[in-house]
Amino acid sequence: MDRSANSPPLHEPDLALHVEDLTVTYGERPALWDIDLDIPPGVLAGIIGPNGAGKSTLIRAILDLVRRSAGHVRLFGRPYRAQRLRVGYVPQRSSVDWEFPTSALDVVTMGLYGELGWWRRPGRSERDRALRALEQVGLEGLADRQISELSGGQQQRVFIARALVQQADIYFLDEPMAGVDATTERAIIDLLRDLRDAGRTAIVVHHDLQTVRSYFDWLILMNRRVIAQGPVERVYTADNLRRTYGGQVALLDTGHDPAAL
Amino acid sequence: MTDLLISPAVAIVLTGMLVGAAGALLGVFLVLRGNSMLSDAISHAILFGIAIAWLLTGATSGPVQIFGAALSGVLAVFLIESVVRTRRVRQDAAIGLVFPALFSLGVVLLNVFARDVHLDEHTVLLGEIGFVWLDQLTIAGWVLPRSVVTLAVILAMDALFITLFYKALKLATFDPELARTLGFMPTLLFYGLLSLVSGTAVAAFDAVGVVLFICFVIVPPAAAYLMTDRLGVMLFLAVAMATASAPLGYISAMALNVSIAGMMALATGGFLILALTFGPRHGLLARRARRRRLTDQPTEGTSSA
Amino acid sequence: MRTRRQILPGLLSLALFGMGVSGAVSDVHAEARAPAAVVATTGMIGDLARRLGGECFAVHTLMSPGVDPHQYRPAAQDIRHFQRAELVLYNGLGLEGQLGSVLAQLGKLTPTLPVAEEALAAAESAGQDLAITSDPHVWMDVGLWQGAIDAVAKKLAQVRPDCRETLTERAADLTRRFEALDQWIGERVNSIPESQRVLVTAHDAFAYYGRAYDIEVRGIQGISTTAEAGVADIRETAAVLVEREVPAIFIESTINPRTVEAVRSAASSDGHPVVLGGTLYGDALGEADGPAGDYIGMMRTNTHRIVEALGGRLPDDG
Amino acid sequence: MIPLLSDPTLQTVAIGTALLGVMSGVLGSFAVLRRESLLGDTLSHAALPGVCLGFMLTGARSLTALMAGALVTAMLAAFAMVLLVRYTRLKTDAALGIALGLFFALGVVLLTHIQATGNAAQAGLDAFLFGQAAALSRADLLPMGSVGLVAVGLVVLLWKPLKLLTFDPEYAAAIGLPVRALELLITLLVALTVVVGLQLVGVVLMTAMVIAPAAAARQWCASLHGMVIVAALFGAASGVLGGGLSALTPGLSTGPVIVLVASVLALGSLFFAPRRGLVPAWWRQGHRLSRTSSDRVLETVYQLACEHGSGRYRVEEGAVDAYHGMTTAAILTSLSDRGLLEAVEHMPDEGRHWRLTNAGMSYAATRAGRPDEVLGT
Repeated sequence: MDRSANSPPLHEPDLALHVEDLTVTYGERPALWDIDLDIPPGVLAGIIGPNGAGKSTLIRAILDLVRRSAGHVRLFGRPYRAQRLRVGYVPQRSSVDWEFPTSALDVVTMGLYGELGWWRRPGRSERDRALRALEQVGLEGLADRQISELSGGQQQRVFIARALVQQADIYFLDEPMAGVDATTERAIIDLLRDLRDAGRTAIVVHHDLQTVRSYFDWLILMNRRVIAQGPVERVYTADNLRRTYGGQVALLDTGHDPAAL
Repeated sequence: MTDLLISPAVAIVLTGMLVGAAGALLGVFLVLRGNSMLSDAISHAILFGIAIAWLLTGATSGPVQIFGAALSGVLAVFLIESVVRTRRVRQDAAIGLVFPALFSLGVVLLNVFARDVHLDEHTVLLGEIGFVWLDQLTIAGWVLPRSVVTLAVILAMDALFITLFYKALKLATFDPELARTLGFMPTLLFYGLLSLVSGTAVAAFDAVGVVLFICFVIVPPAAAYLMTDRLGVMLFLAVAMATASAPLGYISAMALNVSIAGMMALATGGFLILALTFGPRHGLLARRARRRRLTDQPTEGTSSA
Repeated sequence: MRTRRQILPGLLSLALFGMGVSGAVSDVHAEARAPAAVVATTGMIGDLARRLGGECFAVHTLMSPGVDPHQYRPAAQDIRHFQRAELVLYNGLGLEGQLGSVLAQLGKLTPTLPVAEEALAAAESAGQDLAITSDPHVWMDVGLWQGAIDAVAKKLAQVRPDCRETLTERAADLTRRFEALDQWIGERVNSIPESQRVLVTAHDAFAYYGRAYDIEVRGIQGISTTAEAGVADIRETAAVLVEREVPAIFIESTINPRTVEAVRSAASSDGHPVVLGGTLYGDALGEADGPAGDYIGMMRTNTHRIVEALGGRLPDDG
Repeated sequence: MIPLLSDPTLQTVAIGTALLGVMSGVLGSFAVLRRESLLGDTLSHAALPGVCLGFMLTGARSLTALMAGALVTAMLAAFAMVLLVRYTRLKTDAALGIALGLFFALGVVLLTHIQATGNAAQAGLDAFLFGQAAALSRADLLPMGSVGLVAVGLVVLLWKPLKLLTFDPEYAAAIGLPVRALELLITLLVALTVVVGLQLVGVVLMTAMVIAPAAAARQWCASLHGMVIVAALFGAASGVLGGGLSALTPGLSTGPVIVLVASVLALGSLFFAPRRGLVPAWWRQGHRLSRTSSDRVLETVYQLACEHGSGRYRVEEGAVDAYHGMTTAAILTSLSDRGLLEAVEHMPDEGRHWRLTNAGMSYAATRAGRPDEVLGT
């Protein structure tokens, strides 16, 4: 939470997210290679690609959860460290132990811990903001429910409420629609559309190709490198899909991939 | 016996309650993080610290040995974490690799260098709650058992750490990745917690021995985990059960004329069995009652994940 | 939400405080003439105190027969004995581990006496050169242990001045019997042929015995029983047995006999049959009613078994 | 001095610990893969009350009574652990800790009860838990061998169900395998191994023998049967090597030396196992470095420039490293010495950047068979 005034100079400030030459390696092979992304503010963007394409790795690299081998990331012109409070993160539902002794409202309040810093305790105003976020996702009735008693869809909406409570400007969601019932999926996409209409930016790792065209207005097709990015109607083409999902993608046109010994 | 401020019985029970409170307080986070077996690992790594401390300073007991023992606990945790970080071995296997190696290294070092010196865990750590009242020290005119003083300080430190970092600990235990994105440092917190566990462990070994400490760190938190869904209440219940086990253990030990520490540990087991059967939501009876209710009205069932 | 179960333990602990405190207070005003309570850690010290104190003292020994001092864990009632004790006699020199150093501090509140250290101090003041000083098994040398008689008698007299005469009388009598025992052991061990006068046991408890009665002593593993023997220790000890043609090897009452058995089979399989010379009492007395029930009995039984197994002569008066 | 190899003590110890190594390697593999590696630790501690009960019932220190008692309470502890995991939300580590702590506490209570009753035959009762590997006798080999045969035999007999159970318990249950019975069988066999091994090598060694060989084997093999065989070999090797080492100089207690050998084997495998080892990875990098010519690296920079449509495109060193799977700093500097590349700053990146010089561009273009194409500056 370093709000240091002397943060580095602005770089592409008009873009919600600017990624340049981003490379991340796991062991001996690059998981992400030479990623360049420019996402304008106020769009609902989807990231699609086959398993192992590095979709989650891309988000976690942007949020400094994974070490970058090369390249840099700018959110509204500043590195992530300086924009922490303007970024909402919704991890995969399977990344936590839902038997942890806490209530739905408590989990949502955790979204404000960044703002509160190390020492300050969440008070009345934080509780109200958390309750309002729960209302936004339609779960105000389950505020005191132990999280292990929530259904998969309800748990996912609690995670989203936890990001919403921050009133961030840009949201990263890692497969929010995975394993949720149809009603929850529709509720989530309505929420994301409201965010976009309010000028916020949402970047969603998605896997279900049928719903891509109707859900997103901006799209990134990737398979360890970016195949195509831009408005959905321009990039969501059979050729791009074939190049994205057509098996191993050569990192460079030199024809061979030396790292794959 | 001359004019002791606290009678031996009270000194023993008080020491048990202090160890119980400190152990259970930290134990809640260890159990929730799935690290409860670290308490056993630390207890075995101690011998390595004792051997090294003796080799360096020649002391067979005293503060330098206590410090060496606490340091070896932290060393064990660090080695376990580094083995886990290679992502080639899971944490439970890493624990089982590191502490036997450290213990064996300690035994070999003692055997080779300290063959004729009387040095093992017993010479460094008293480890018998029955004798804590023998070891007195005077502070501002008050004659107090040394273990009560050290453990009170340790409990205060543990409690301060927990209350100060309550929010960060809760988030870092529940969702470490989100904690990192919000600017907290989960790994640093984790090492802070485990250094305290290591220090508490050594003080507890000196006062009550290994067995009671491991039971206090794991059993009351586990029992509390079965009785509540709120972290705050879980902490309170764990500490309450741990501190209650001390007097219960003392009374039953006196009645049966057996090890006091042993009975205190079994008392925590008693609370666990109570929690298992009568726990409000997760106890067996409650679970069976809920299942019966479900079969009566099949339509309105809450789907608990 | 404090459920009913939480209130219950709270009440219990309050009740305990009352009982614990009152328990200690009532004992102090016990009738002076009743035997003074004395606590002794090891059986050997308990026997010494009992023989000196007679009816003036009620002696409680913590470590019952067969209990290894290094592995001793007190039961609850032992604590009560400690509380009531007007004198605590312990061995010292690390035999009781950290408890020993704690008892040393107890001296401020209750009279305590490190008997082994007193025995060594007495010997030093009498001009004896003490080769071994860090080994706690001082009772293995009757001559040295005898040195502690006067120190213990004096300490007991401080607690019960009215028993002073019987104490000095019994001290003198015991000293004579120890001298006779010391002499008897010396002669008997001396009758073992020089070459095979080697006493092999599980751990180094018999160093003083070896020095006092001129018999070579070898322990398979170090002083503290938690140390573990290595294959080299086994082989090397077996080699000594074969080389010196030592006929027997001995098990100790408080130690797991496996290592001794391993040495015996190693030596036998190497062409030199070695026999198990029976159980010796190193760190604890034997059964109360058995031959090694008291200190003198223990030393006689040990010597009897050593001399017989190693080929010495045992006149019928033994 | 009796020549080392034909020395009966060493032979007995080597055979005994090798047998134990095989058993704990085989069963340890299942324990490690089922994330119950610390089962050995828990069952070793849980044996103490059984030892005491065995002694109290028979009044004497007969080996069979003590071992039977140890097996019973070890199994009870394992059973309690399985129940805790299945019927409550406690996870395996907490269940293991509870079983370990409470059963050991019961053991201490019983021990002090026996001590208080002053029965002289109790000598060295809890030394039963701190075995002496060096004190293995020929008489121990037969029972160990037979128990080992039974345990390993059962594992071989039930290989496929056990394999399925370890990798995918849900599917195993789905196709009707008696999952609960199999789980208990595995735990029983581990308990049997622990109890047999316990009084020979002690608590800590048993914990290590269940984990180290299996963890080491895991780094060498992908298949379960490969892992089990290698684990058995590692277990046996630790026993023989440990015994041998401790025979060299006095004072080296055999049990701990065996643990240290097993731990070194595990640590060594972590670093040197061909597929997953860390050192072979570095070696592959080195090998790649020697085979990768500087021209290849220049070509990478050139291609990246083409992709980004400008000859002046600044490539970050980290990207080149990532592409070639090794550190290319040396090659890049040699290329800049030859005037083909130049080091440049590229704010706001932190890493060093390189750019083609004109000479470098034409050299790379000709090599790429497109001599005339000169990229825009």
